[in-house]
Amino acid sequence: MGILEVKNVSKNFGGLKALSDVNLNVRENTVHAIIGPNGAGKSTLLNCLVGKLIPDTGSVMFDGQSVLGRKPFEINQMGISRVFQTPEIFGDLTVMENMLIPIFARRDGAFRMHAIESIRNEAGVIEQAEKMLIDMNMIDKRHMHAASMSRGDKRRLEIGMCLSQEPRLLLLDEPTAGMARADTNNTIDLLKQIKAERDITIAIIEHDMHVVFSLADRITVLAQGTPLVEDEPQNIRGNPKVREAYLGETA
Amino acid sequence: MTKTTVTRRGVLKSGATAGAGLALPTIFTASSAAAYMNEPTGGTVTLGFNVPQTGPYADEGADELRAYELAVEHLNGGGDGGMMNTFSSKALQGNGILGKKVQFVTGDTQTKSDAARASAKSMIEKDGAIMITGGSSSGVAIAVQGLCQEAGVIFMAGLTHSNDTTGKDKKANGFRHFFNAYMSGAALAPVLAAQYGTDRKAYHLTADYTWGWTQEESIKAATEALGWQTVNTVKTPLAATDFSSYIAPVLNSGADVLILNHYGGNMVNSLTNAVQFGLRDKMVNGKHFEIVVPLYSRLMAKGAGENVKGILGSTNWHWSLQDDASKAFVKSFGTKYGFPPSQAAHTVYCQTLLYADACERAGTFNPCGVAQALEGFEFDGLGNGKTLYRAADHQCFKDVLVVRGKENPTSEFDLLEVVEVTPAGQVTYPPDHPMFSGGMLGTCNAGA
Amino acid sequence: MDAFLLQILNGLDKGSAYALIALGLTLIFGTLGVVNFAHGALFMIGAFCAVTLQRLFTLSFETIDPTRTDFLGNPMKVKTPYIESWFGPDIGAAIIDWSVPLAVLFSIPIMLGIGYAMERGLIKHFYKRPHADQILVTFGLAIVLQEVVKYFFGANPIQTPAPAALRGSVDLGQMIGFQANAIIYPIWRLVYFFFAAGVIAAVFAFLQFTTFGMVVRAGMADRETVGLLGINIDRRFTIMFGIAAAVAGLAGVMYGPLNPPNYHMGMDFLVLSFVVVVVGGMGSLPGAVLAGFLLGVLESFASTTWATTTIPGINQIIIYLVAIIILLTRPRGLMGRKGVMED
Amino acid sequence: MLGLDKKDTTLLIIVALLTLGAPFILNPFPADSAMAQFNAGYPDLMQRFVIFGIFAIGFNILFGLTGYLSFGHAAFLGVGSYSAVWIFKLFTYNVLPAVALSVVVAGLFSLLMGFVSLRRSGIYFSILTLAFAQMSFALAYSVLSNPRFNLTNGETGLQVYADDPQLFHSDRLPDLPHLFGLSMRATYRLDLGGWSFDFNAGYYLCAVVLMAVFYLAIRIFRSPFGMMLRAVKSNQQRMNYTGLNTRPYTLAAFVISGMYAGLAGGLMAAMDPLAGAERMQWTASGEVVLMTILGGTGTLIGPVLGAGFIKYFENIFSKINDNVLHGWFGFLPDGLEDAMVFLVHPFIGKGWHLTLGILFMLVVIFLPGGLVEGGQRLGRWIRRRRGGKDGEAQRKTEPAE
Repeated sequence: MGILEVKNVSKNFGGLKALSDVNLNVRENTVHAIIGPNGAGKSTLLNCLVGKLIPDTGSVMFDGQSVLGRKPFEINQMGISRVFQTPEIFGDLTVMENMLIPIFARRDGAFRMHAIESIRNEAGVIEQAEKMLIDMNMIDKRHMHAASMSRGDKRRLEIGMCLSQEPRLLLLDEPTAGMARADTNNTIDLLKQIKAERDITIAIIEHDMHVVFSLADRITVLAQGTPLVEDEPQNIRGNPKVREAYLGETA
Repeated sequence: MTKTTVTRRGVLKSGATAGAGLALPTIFTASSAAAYMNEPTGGTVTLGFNVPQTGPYADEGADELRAYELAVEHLNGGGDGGMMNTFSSKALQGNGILGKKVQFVTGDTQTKSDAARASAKSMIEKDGAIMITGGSSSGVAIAVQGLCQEAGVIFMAGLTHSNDTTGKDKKANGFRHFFNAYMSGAALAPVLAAQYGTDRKAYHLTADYTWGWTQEESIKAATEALGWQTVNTVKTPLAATDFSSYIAPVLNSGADVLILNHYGGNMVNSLTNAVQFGLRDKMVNGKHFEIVVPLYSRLMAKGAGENVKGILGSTNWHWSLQDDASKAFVKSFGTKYGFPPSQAAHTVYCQTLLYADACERAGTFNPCGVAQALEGFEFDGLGNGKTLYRAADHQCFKDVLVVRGKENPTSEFDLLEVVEVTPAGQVTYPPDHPMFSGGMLGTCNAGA
Repeated sequence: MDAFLLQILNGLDKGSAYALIALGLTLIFGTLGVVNFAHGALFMIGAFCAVTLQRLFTLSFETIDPTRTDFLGNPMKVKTPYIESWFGPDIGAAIIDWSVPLAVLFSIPIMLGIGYAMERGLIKHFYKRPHADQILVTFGLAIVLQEVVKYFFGANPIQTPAPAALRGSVDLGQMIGFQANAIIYPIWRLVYFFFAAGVIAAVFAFLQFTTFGMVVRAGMADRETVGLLGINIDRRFTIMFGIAAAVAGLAGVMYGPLNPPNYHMGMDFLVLSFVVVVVGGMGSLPGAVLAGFLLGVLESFASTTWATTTIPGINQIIIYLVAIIILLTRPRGLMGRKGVMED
Repeated sequence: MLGLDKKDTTLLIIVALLTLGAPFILNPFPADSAMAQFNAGYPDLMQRFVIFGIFAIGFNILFGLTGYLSFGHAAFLGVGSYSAVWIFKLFTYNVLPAVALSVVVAGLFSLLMGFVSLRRSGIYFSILTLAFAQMSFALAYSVLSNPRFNLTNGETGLQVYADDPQLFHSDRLPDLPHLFGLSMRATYRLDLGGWSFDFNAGYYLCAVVLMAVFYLAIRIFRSPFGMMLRAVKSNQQRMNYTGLNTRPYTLAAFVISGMYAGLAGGLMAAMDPLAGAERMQWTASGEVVLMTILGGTGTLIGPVLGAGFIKYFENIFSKINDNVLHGWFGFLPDGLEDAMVFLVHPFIGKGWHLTLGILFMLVVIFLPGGLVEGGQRLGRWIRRRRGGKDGEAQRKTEPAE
């Protein structure tokens, strides 16, 4: 049994088939990469997992429960956190506040009217946030405005925010897109460290093969909205179907 | 609630008003020695002129202010004295009021009741105004009248035509010189019957708020009493700027008269639209189609331009009147400002003089004394013939003018011609007339 | 049936004014991303272009006519417009009579100039500022503009009549077989409708068929990309602002004979024009036109006796009711694009 | 103190001192001097400062924190006023139940309006609120004042008549809004030399309420809830993907600000028992938007400053007429006097709108953060000058070492 099971999912936009009959099985405590050329349907699939889109057919089960028809915040509360291609953080807030919000969300649920209590009195939450900032190696930036940080720092902050919720499944949408080599390597190291230290399942969409092969336990290759193969990294490298899909070679 | 309890409450209430002043040294107490609100102590007395200076009625407000300044000048002995020379009461000396030089402060009502009350309060609380006057709408007049009653100063209403001002919202401290919707109807109806016959079908367009409704009720009752039928009454939103969709169905309704119960910008636009739609060129039921505007004002008629030609309506006063008082007023206003005064200017000028005169006759500025002097006061020589300030409801009764848009104006001010001066007797009604029922005058409040 | 047609006509006529104002408003929003609360004031200034021209034409010299007296009993000063003494009374009177149509020509350069000055002098500095700041500064400007107009022209409405030849009404009903008096419609309202249709068509044609328009449309879709191509999009947008101002101004010039202009007519239209733009969809030109006519027609129908007796007060709230219903059922208005003005 | 950090406590103390000392602060000029025209320390205007301050503080909780720009908040103010006057009419002139009902009714009304409007964001939300408010205004002005079902008394405004039941009223009580017998109009005037100061019961009630709701606003700003609201403004997408439901947060903010508006409306009626429909018009909603932006959106003190600024102009500048001007410039030679009056004339009295419009533009062009930013800049400038001197002093001492 996988923690995330996608069965026969299809999604059409008007006449365009974005996904057809996709099956995917992400096993617990693994890193599962989804790769594929542009327009293969990777982002559509991801959006179907987090509630941004609803598939036309098929089912998406997380830990035995269907996520379909649930709103993004409900799916997050089930234990799925998402990291975006361009870091989505609270730019107008400080780094510390950015970190506090997911912890409050984890503790208090989707909504709580704690309008009178002062944040200063929430010692436990502050402690957790500080610990995560230390883990992310950005405790010295705690008073900075999040928007004024570098892209690498923003990415790290976003990952930290997601981790602070102790999700069971972390979804990463091209986490190194547009990054310099050094930043990419830092991110890979960070993810490796996370994988090593935590009980967490990671699903990652990625273009950069270097990233994929340094992290993934299993890989699904998507092309034209359908999964071509799902296998271990070493088997994917030589697979002719994958080469064809990526390079357009005829068989 | 039974009727008797209501009355009892009313009695209790007036008692309470008097009692409150004694029990608590409260309402605006300036110094405990003062006998009444804002008692003038120095050599001057301050009047508060509260007129619209911004918003759509700003031009009327400006004309009111001109008249107020003229009145103050005359009271203080300046200028040619204007209507002080023709006024039947000779109490005024030209040395201010009760020997105190008249000063004034001004405020902006913005034609909003909140803003009007705010500026009236500021004149009472900050500037020590002993009397408030002015305004260009009934909503404002009623709101400020209520305030003056509470505060204990005299209110001389400016332009307010709604029956309610001296009907269900009448107050002991408030007096109205202007005529009202009932009087418009009573004055107009006979003229309409004479001009257009008694077999007419009327279609009403009415501004959808308190004044519009009372105007419609009054003119409808007056015309129906003379045999007219009312085909339809349609309410138009106050905020409407274009009346085409209300005017368009009129021709097909079988009506042969259109009555526009509109004022200000509404009147200008609805009349313009009605003329545009060619209503005045049509024959319906074998009769020439006519339009009536019950309440006219020359300033607004100017906005409607050519469209007013031949259209009947009523007005409080017009500068072309040939009595000595009107001529004196037009002369002194015209000499000072270069154009003839509007009915708004005339009204507020009269009120300032009447207030001053009442103070002189009462020998005090105490609002209760002044009110007493004004109640039942009969006079002449202020441009409307013999005039009475009725004690029962503080409404002024005088001749009402029925006017018609002039076909061949000789100047830009010469827009209306007087068709008939309806004598006061014909527009007088009993104080308990159903259109004015409800509400109580209460007792006068001197504030301190 | 005839009542129905009559209200359709009324609706289209009201809609013409709404559509013209909303068109300019959404043009400014779509190109510059600026929420312009001074747009109503531009409409008002347009109307006062006609008033000004009328005043210029009637500039007069005074002669004293001792045979008549004025209201104070002094000898009457008779005013003769210069224009009548230059061109003779007939031609002079004709020119004055036709001052509103002539004002259309007079107003175009003025409105373009005002628009250009406004954009360069003020709006330009607010592209990157929050919408709230744009609202405040343009609202401030609107107040200043209307107060300046009030200072010179007063608060009362001023008649700007249509030329005598276009002043009356025609019996449209009789032309298509109804009985007499069934559908009477003022000529100038028909003129206004066709004029509006012409202006709208011209704006669309300009955007559709000229290179300039093509670049602007591309810029509306994606400003950065067009900027990357090395095209000076800013300058073009400035010109678009001028055009939007001119469209609002033209709507105002021609509106004068329908309802006499006053200094606050812009504010009266402001809320309504924003409702029209939003119902049409922010940044959508066809949407603005469609919504303008739609709301005009609905407003006309809501004011019929039948409607007001069915639902009392419907004529007061119809516009807002429609706006609420449309926004709740169609999140981005009738023809709005995703992601515009949602932050 | 009171669960606030040092900075917030200082702010609260400053606000308390300003409001309590307002009768002195706002009347800096002797009563019969020419400058007395600029005195604002009379009861009505002081009440207005504070009431609109409350309104703007509440509006800022919605707009400043969540970024949702409502053009309909005047409707809640109006509803609050109507509720209060109905209490006066039916039960008692005591202001406590009246104001309490205002808050409750405005809260319910804003819950309804917010529930629908918050389904959209951005300008679509603004237009929805505007549409609701304009509908409320139209209904209050005419439809709901028809003789058969008169809820609002239309143009004239809802007021207390002598034949209203007033079940719990008694002879001993003042015939005006009061707090357990203390009339809201009760004023004590202190004459000190040429100066005179008014201490008004109604004003001090409003001032106490202002301090309470200002304190509440600080608490909200510093709470996790306040942080969530700022997060909504910053990035709704991230909120959703962090497991937070933004709708209840924005709705709560909307209702809180609606209740603040209702409170302001109730107090307004308590100071002056009349409720007019034009309080609900969109221009009134626009006014609170302007107050907030002018003062400084998202700052605690800004909205109060903005409210004071606009109300001061409305009430003081509109009352300056040519007569007053001649008084001021009377010391000049005649020609010059007339010239000065001529120059200033367009901006005062009936021209106060013009002045206000120009000031809006100037503030927003040069002080994007509103008056608060102006204050901060001034503060920095002073500090820099002082710091500069210190620096100079240091440099001077250095060579000596």
